[in-house]
Amino acid sequence: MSEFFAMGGYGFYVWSSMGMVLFLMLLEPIVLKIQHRSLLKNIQRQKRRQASKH
Amino acid sequence: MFDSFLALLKRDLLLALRRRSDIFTVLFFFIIVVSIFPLGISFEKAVLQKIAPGVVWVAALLASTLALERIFANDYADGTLEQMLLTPQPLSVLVFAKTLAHWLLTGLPLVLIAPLAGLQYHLSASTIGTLMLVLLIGTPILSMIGAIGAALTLGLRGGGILVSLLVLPLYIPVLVYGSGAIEAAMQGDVSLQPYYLLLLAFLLLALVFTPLATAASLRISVE
Amino acid sequence: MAINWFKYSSPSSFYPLAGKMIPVFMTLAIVLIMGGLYWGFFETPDVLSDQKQYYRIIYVHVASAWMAMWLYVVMVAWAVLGLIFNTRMSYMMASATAITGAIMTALSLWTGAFWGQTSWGTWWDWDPRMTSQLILLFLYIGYIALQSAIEDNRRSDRASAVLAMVGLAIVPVIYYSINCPDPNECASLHQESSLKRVESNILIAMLVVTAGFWMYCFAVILMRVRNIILLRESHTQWVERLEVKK
Amino acid sequence: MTLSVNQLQCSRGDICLFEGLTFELTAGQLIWLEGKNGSGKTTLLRSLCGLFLPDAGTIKWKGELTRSTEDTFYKDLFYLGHQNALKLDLNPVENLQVLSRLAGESVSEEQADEALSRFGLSGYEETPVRKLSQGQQRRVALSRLLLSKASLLILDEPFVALDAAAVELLQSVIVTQVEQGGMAILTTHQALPIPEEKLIRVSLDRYV
Repeated sequence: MSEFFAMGGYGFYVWSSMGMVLFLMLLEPIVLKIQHRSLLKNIQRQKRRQASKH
Repeated sequence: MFDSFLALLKRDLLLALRRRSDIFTVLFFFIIVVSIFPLGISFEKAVLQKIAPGVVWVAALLASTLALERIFANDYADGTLEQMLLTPQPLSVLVFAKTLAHWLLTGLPLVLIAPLAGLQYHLSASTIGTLMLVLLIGTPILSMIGAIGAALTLGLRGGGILVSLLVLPLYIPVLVYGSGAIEAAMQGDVSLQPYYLLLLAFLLLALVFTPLATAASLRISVE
Repeated sequence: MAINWFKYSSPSSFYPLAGKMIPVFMTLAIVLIMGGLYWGFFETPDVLSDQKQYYRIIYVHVASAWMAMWLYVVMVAWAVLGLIFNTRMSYMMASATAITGAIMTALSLWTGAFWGQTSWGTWWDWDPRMTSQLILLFLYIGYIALQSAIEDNRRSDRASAVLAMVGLAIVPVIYYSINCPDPNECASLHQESSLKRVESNILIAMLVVTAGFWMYCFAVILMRVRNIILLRESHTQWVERLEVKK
Repeated sequence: MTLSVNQLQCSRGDICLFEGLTFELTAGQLIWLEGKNGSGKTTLLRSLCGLFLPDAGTIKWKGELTRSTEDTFYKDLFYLGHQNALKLDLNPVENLQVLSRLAGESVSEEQADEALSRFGLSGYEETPVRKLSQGQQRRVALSRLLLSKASLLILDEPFVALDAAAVELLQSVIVTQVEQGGMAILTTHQALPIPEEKLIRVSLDRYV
């Protein structure tokens, strides 16, 4: 298994490229999910505030 | 249609004469940028000749983006731009008049002052001639493409920096072939004809398409 | 049956549809990328002509580079649709695409730098393809900067649509000027693309990974467009009826 | 010669200002546009001029869509918004000549002097507009009205920052325009001395 990670001595280069790809392709959906949830929460809070106003 | 084109052109030139300092700010900016490079790099003749084409063109690019905001900003602020949109003449003709006036006030002076930069960088007389001719063809393209950016960022705070962010990538072909032409001229044995043909092709394309894009951008921004 | 495209052009009907499509695209993306990488790492020879093990970077490098270019064209397509039909949905799709396109360009530059270090020994040499990716990144940044500088959605949509179209019109000229800076002895414009001389297994892996990237981009863009819809339509009734769970 | 507006809908940002707005204006009539602040009066006037793209609805001038026949529509249109559309570095005569040249008409210096003097600006023809007061600048902008051959006037709050004499004069100009078969649409809080049958009141408050 370890020679797999060594990647013929170029492990650092291969895994930092793959790593960045993995990192960004996980980060983007997570950030969007968080944004989505906070937007919905704002809308609910706005709805409650309007409901209480009437 | 032609007389309103002339009227607008004359009006802009008249306005510029009444506020003469505006013309010189761009000119001095160009000269200063060209002059500080040797201080940063080196004074040797060989080095200066090597970097001259790139430096002069980058300075022309920066000077042009610096002055772009001025094309429509004043008219937008005092409401004359709206009246220009409401004229029977096609808007692209009036936009071309304004861009031409802007080029006469910022692009052309660069061409006239280029020999000064040429001497600073020990360029030969023929190279300076090529430099002026290439700048003469290139700077109108910068003004025309830049006018699109100016129209898009009309009335935005921090619009000046934003314009250069938008248009500098679009200037790259002019930069590549503009400085390439001067390098070729310095080598002497290389024919300059392909460079001139390419730059003139860009000029014609810009003449045909940019006024339409600028007019559309103005209608969007003035809304 | 004539698909009524305009039925989905209204945000309220597109929002739930996008919600259902995101998990589908995301799982497809994961399956394709994992499958492609597995194939690329284990079913291929250790050495590709002179390049040793590190050639495996090209799977993600080529995939992200293609996505970067394709997403710009997709973005301009949405922008043009928006200008023609004046449908808000198209503009939202365009601005949702921009950020993913910028990320893909950054990825292709990052992986390209590592690829360059292994095969040419420098992190960055002004190779025409890498330079065009860099300029593509500047175009994306210009688009995003203009979008965020204008508060009024109407104007920012249409202004950035015009900018994207002007950008697309000038991109081929930029590409030409970088590939052939000296027109006297202009290098053959179409350097033989790396596809032809590549061994079939590697080619399969690369295409599968690219397909995976396509699915990933769809999923992420749809997620972002749902956020934009919520942001812009927060005052409408149908948004208020949404429960928090979905 | 009619201006017909049909089911017009405009929105600013994502908020709908008005929808389903329909009215018609024929020769010799004046529309008094009312509505509280922010109800979209200026937006309506600007969309009539073609400066603002409405979401839906059609605007027709002499039976033609204004969007497609801009060159003929703009020959007959005179629009004055909140801004005076004057260059501060030019003097009033130069301003008037440039603006009329842009509108496709040419105005001699005498005509410009005469229009300026009717608006009480004789003696200021050569001073740069920058040196004039706010009220005087407004009167220079309004003096364009006398020089324009437009049959449709669209004025946004024309009486703002005017003294009694100027208001008086502007009212008479508008009245003569309407009587000579022209048309006008304006927003104002001033009473207008227009006979009832020539006056159409359009209020934006009930269109939301």
